Amino acid sequence: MTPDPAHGANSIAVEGIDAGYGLVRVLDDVSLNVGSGETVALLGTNGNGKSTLMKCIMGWVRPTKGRIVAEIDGVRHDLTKMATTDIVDLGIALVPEGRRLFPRQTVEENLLLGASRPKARPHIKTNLDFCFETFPRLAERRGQLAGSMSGGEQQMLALARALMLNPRILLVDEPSVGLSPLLVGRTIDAIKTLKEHYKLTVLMAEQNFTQALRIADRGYVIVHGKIEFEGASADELNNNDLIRQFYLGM
Amino acid sequence: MQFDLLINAIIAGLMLGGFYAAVTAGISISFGMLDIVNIAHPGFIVLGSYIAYIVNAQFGIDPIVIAILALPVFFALGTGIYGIYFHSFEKHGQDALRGLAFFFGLLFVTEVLLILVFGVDYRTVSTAYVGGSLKIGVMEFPLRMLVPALVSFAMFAALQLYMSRTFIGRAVMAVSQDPQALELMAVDPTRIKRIAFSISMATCAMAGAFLIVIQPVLPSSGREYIGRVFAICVLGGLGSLPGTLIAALLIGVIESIATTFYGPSWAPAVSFGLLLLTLAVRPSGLLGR
Amino acid sequence: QDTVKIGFSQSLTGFLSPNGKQALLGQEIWADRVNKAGGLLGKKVELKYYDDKSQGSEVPGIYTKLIDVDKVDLVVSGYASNQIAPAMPVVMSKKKTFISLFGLDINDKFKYDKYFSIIPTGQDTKGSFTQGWFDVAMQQSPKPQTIALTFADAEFSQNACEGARATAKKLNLKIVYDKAYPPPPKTTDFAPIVRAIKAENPDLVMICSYPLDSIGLVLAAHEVDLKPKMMGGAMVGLQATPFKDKLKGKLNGIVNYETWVPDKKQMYEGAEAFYKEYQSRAGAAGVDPLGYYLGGWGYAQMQVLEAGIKGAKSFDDAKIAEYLKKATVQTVVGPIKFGAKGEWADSRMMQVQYHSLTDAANLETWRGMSYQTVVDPPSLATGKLIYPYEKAMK
Amino acid sequence: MKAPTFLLILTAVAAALFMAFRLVGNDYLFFAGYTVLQYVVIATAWNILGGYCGYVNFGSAGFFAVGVYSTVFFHNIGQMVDFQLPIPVLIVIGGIMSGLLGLGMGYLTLRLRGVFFAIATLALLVVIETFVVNWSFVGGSRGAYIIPPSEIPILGAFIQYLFLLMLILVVLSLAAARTIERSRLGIGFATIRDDELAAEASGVPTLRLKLIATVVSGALFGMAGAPFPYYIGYVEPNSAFNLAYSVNAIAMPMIGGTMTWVGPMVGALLLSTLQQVITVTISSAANLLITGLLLIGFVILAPKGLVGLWQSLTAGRKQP
Amino acid sequence: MGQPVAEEVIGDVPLLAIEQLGKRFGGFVALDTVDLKVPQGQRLGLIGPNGSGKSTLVNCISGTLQNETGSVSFDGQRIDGFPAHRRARLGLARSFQLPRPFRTMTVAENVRVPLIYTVGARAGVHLTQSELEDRCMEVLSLVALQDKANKNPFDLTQVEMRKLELARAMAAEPKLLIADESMAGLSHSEVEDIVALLIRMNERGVTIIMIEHIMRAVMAFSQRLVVLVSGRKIADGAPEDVIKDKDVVGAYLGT
Ligand SMILES: Nc1ncnc2c1ncn2[C@@H]1O[C@H](COP(=O)(O)OP(=O)(O)OP(=O)(O)O)[C@@H](O)[C@H]1O
Ligand SMILES: Nc1ncnc2c1ncn2[C@@H]1O[C@H](COP(=O)(O)OP(=O)(O)OP(=O)(O)O)[C@@H](O)[C@H]1O
Ligand SMILES: CC(C)C[C@H](N)C(=O)O
Ligand SMILES: [Mg+2]
Ligand SMILES: [Mg+2]
Repeated sequence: MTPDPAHGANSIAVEGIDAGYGLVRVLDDVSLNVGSGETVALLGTNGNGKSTLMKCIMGWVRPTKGRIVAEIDGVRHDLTKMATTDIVDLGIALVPEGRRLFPRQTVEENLLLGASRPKARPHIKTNLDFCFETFPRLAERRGQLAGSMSGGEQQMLALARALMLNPRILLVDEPSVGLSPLLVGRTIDAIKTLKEHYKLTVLMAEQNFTQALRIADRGYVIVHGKIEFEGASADELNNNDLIRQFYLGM
Repeated sequence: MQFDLLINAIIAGLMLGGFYAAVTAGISISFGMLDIVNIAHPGFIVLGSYIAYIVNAQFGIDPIVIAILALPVFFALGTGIYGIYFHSFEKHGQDALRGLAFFFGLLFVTEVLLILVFGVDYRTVSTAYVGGSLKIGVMEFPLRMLVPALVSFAMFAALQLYMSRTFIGRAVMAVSQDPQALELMAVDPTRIKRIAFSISMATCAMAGAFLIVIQPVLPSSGREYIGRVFAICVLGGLGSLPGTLIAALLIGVIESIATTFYGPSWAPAVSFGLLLLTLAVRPSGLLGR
Repeated sequence: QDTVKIGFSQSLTGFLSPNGKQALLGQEIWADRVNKAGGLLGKKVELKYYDDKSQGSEVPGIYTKLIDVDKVDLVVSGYASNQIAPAMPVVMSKKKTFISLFGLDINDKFKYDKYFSIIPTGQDTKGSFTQGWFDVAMQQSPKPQTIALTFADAEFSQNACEGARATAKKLNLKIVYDKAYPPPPKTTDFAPIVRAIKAENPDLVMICSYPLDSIGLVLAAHEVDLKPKMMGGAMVGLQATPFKDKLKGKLNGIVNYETWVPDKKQMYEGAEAFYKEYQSRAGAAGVDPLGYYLGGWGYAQMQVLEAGIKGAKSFDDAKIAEYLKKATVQTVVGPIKFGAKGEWADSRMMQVQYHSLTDAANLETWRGMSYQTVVDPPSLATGKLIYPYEKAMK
Repeated sequence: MKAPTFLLILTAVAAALFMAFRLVGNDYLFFAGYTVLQYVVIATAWNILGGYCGYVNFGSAGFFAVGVYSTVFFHNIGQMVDFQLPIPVLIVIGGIMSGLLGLGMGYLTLRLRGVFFAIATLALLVVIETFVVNWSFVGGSRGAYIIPPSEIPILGAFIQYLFLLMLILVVLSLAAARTIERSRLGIGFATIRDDELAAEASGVPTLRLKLIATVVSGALFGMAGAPFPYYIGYVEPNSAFNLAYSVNAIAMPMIGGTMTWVGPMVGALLLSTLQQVITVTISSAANLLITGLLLIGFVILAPKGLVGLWQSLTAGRKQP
Repeated sequence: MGQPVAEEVIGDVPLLAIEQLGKRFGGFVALDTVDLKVPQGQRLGLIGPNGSGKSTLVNCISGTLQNETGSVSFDGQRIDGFPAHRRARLGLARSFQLPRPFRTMTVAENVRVPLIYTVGARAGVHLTQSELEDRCMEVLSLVALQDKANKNPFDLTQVEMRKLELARAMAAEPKLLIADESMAGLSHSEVEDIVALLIRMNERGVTIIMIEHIMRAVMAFSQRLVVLVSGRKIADGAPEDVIKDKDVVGAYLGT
């Protein structure tokens, strides 16, 4: 079952933003873009600003400079001043850092909450079926409280919940956090499956660059709030010295 | 004979519990689901009683019908109060203690307004079912208790359906756990809280009507319910309507049995002792998640 | 100075306020009348009162303020026991004459020689609330054998029940149920209590209750079909018009204490005029429309003070007290003569039975005697008891 | 200022106050003053647990009442053996009783956080009240008469004696609150209010400190309650377990400010004086209305209480 | 790089000995029979993927959480079951991964808490007010926060907040200091400062366990490296060897 096909391009462009918390500036003139149908990796170790960038796109953190533009089904929207709920309503979904599930709600309730977006409501059944098909574990545990599930299961749930929104663009913030190496691989694979099924545009923040690059078309490396490197392909990133330096401390 | 007594004690307890449940329903939403310590809730229940009284006295309409007609009024009142609460407290980060003081103040103000408008006398309503009672075998159902209890059960069923089957309802249950994450579901958490708080206030119209059907009401009647209402809510488990209902029925039945067989004097200690015990053993309450 | 100030606290808010405000209206009507007639010993009367919020803890401060700051010349009490007792130490230390309103047996502990009690309980304060009730009950046949006692956990009802218990024992009635209950809103549903009583199948049911529980118990008795041979006793609240209006036909058969009724025999001097005025002002004051329970008594309380002043020809507390100890004062609720401890020399507590009420009952009904018979004391009786209870229920 | 100096100054102020009151020579001042002072002690007591440690006690009236009823109990015993303990001794006993209750409550409920703790204290209040209502030795629901002597040697009117005792209690409790606040104990309390986990990791024995707080706070409540039977002359559960104590105990520190010993005192002086004044000027529901509006107004407009308002006014505008 | 110290080399009683430690959350096994002995004076690096149980291990050692199985011994004494504050007094200090300052206190007061309740509570120690002040400023200057002594924690930047977190742990004059990701978000030079600081403390005899994702810092600091994956210890030894370990590369660095 394929949900309704994308009617036009879905892309995001971040144009020279500065952002931070209080007096602390975290992002410094960051620009990046994610083309329609692409999977782009945003690489960087802890605290370099990946999540902050995600929050800027979602309207949780307001950039002090620059702007963020998204194209949804071929229509351009300036996200810079929009409310988070409106951004989500356009069809941009975020799987946030720390998953942010509703721990005292069941798996199914969490999923249905994902479908709160008005445009997703007509597709609840097909989306739910697809989620359960892709993550059979969730089907087994649909009545369990989300907070009592293991990290891997929670990550699946977070992904599935985002898909219940029926998004055009999916942002994923560190899907590998808290997962065993095996699960990391599986989760990354799942993102790929979902992307293909829903014809999504994906921006994925990751520390685990080896895993990330398995599915990324290309990527950016962010260091201390600056885009230090832009790799036009996974290979280009794989063989970069800068990355070896940051990741392995050599 | 003893058996009759027991059966009827349980029935009376269930009906009493139904009433307690109605009184607690709103708290279960505002305090249990939204983390808003609305200590003024019983005060608004009394306001509901007075509205039932005044309309009943003027037009002779049944108090419960009046309550249903008054639902939008209380809903709107809730929207207004939440607006003040939100702008004064919630927006600047949670401060439960100050919110508590705010609602304390509100409780007094409501009480005084009732005194100023209606005077200090006891108020009552007249309805067909006060005094009558339904008998099935040895079982007796005083209509004065039965009607409120049944309407209360219906109200709970409706609330529970709303909370579990609608998008807004589900969001209400989740909002206190992570309001920001709700935004990621395209849901405005403030709007959800406003709606939920307004619903919780709307229950005051119903509970108020029940209260005045069951007994005469004074402007200060609400105060005495504060303890019981929060006790039931916590006993049932925060945020769980079924839990609240069960706890209310449990307290009702325990009080009724204690009253029938051991003398009523100790009934309050029994129910609040039970609460203390529950908190010591299972701090999340009976059906707490 | 050409005014005389009379000070008191009154429950104008809180749970006692329905009665407190009613008494206040009586007191104010008295002051107006006196002033219209030129005042007391040539001085205009000024009432100085504060709201005690039905809380005893406010009372000591209020009376010291009245005496020390407002320099009132005389004090009287507000309504009722719980506000009278806390005033006593202050009043005693200032050596003021104190005329109290509806306090039950207060001076038993204080033994104050300038205390005068306005409540028709007589010397046996606790017993007289229910003595007449037992008297009529024991005259009936078949003679009752067993009794159930139920009472609110509160000072008045405990005391009244203590009196009833003693009387019951004296009469060799078997006590089959004897339990207190916490007054509302701590108790919401009275059916379990009534059912437990019914299970004991008593001949008599003696209830010592406060307004809310009175209502709750009467309704529950009907719902549960409790039909002893006689029921009632010391139920506070049934005397108030709003409650009568609430219960209507469900009052039928109940025998309960009463302090004044608009019977010909009790139309004492000034009564008619007073109640007329009271009733014309009740609406504006937002109190009981008839004022039979406390309006008249608040007025009478002040009449006693008035008599004291006039009798002593002075505003001096000691002289007033001296005079009141000996005098018989005529009031709108009848002649009052004080005995030991400042209580009445003789009880004039009545027992009244309600009957023939239908849902059509309204203010006009309550205004008269058609629905109630004074069954005790014999001197005030207006008819015979309908016995057993069930016969009067229709 | 060192603690002894502070105590000295406070005592001097108290003594001056007392003498000034005597000069005016009107008993009402003492009656009204007693109530105000009683609330200063109550607000201070609440603040030790609520303001310093962040544990909200809803059941203040219960602790107060235990002090009240401990006096009634010993008074009644005294009636039997014909020997009355002097009131200062009764105050100490009341303090011990309520302190013990605090200890018990602490053990039972201190593992509960936030609102659960608050609800538990409320439940405890009801349980104690039911117990008292059913305990006929202390009068049960019917109440007990404690007839105070009207005169006392040297001082004259008995109320002056009660006032003086309460004044001493105020001095002691303020000194205690201030000492705690500035001592290592106070720092420990503050860490509990801020972050219990971090406090433990920094070596703060949180459970023990919380127990100390419940005991000290409870004892002060009890001491405030112990002379009450002599003040009112007739005690019944409704006046001893009055909701007003629980409400004012929270409202006064909230209005004054919960972070320092000054806040509860200022809040109590202000609110309680206002309540006294209103009672004797506008004899109506206005009292409640004003308490209510003040509470609402203050929590909205002066979130840190009067003390906080004062501090931010004197400190000038901080940088954004 | 310091010389590798393998466990077998240790003769004396280790300062910290963890045996068969287990901890679950509901059904989720966060720590699965972990063994670890840390000799006096060692600088130990602890790494592992997110969620591998590092913080949980710290919590179990410091008493913030109680372990369910196994034992924790410190300085020759079984300490599991001890409340956290007792462990702190024995000389076990930790910083929190997410800074948890005391919100209503100044920076200096924050540091004073462990001075009073840990150092001051040890037998035979009595700190006068001025000693307290001196030590407090001393600790603050170690992390270069002396100028912010009278600021509220909320006026600090994230980086300064982390330094405060570390200062508070150091103030307790611990025998063992556990620094849980104290450097996330710090700049290069700041990371170097902190590493140097930790090494200095170590030279004064403090045993240190450092949890870190920044490999540069880990390599510069550690004498020994332990890797935790899914609640299990998968490698333990000299840092150079450990990072070459196949399992480690696979699990942590990703392949
Ligand atoms: N709410 C906040 N307030 C203040 N500072 C913050 C806040 N959130 C993040 N920071 C700081 O901003 C910087 C960048 O954080 P961010 O979360 O964007 O990094 P990240 O690359 O996503 O790292 P991680 O791998 O830890 O998720 C860090 O120094 C962090 O401490
Ligand atoms: N209180 C808790 N309740 C339930 N699960 C918990 C709790 N604390 C930790 N966990 C879970 O235990 C696992 C280990 O967590 P821990 O914090 O120890 O990881 P970590 O190795 O420190 O990771 P990170 O590098 O992200 O700090 C995680 O899956 C976490 O979700
Ligand atoms: C009924 C009255 C005579 C007694 C009054 N209710 C009291 O509390 O004393
Ligand atoms: Mg991140
Ligand atoms: Mg960690």
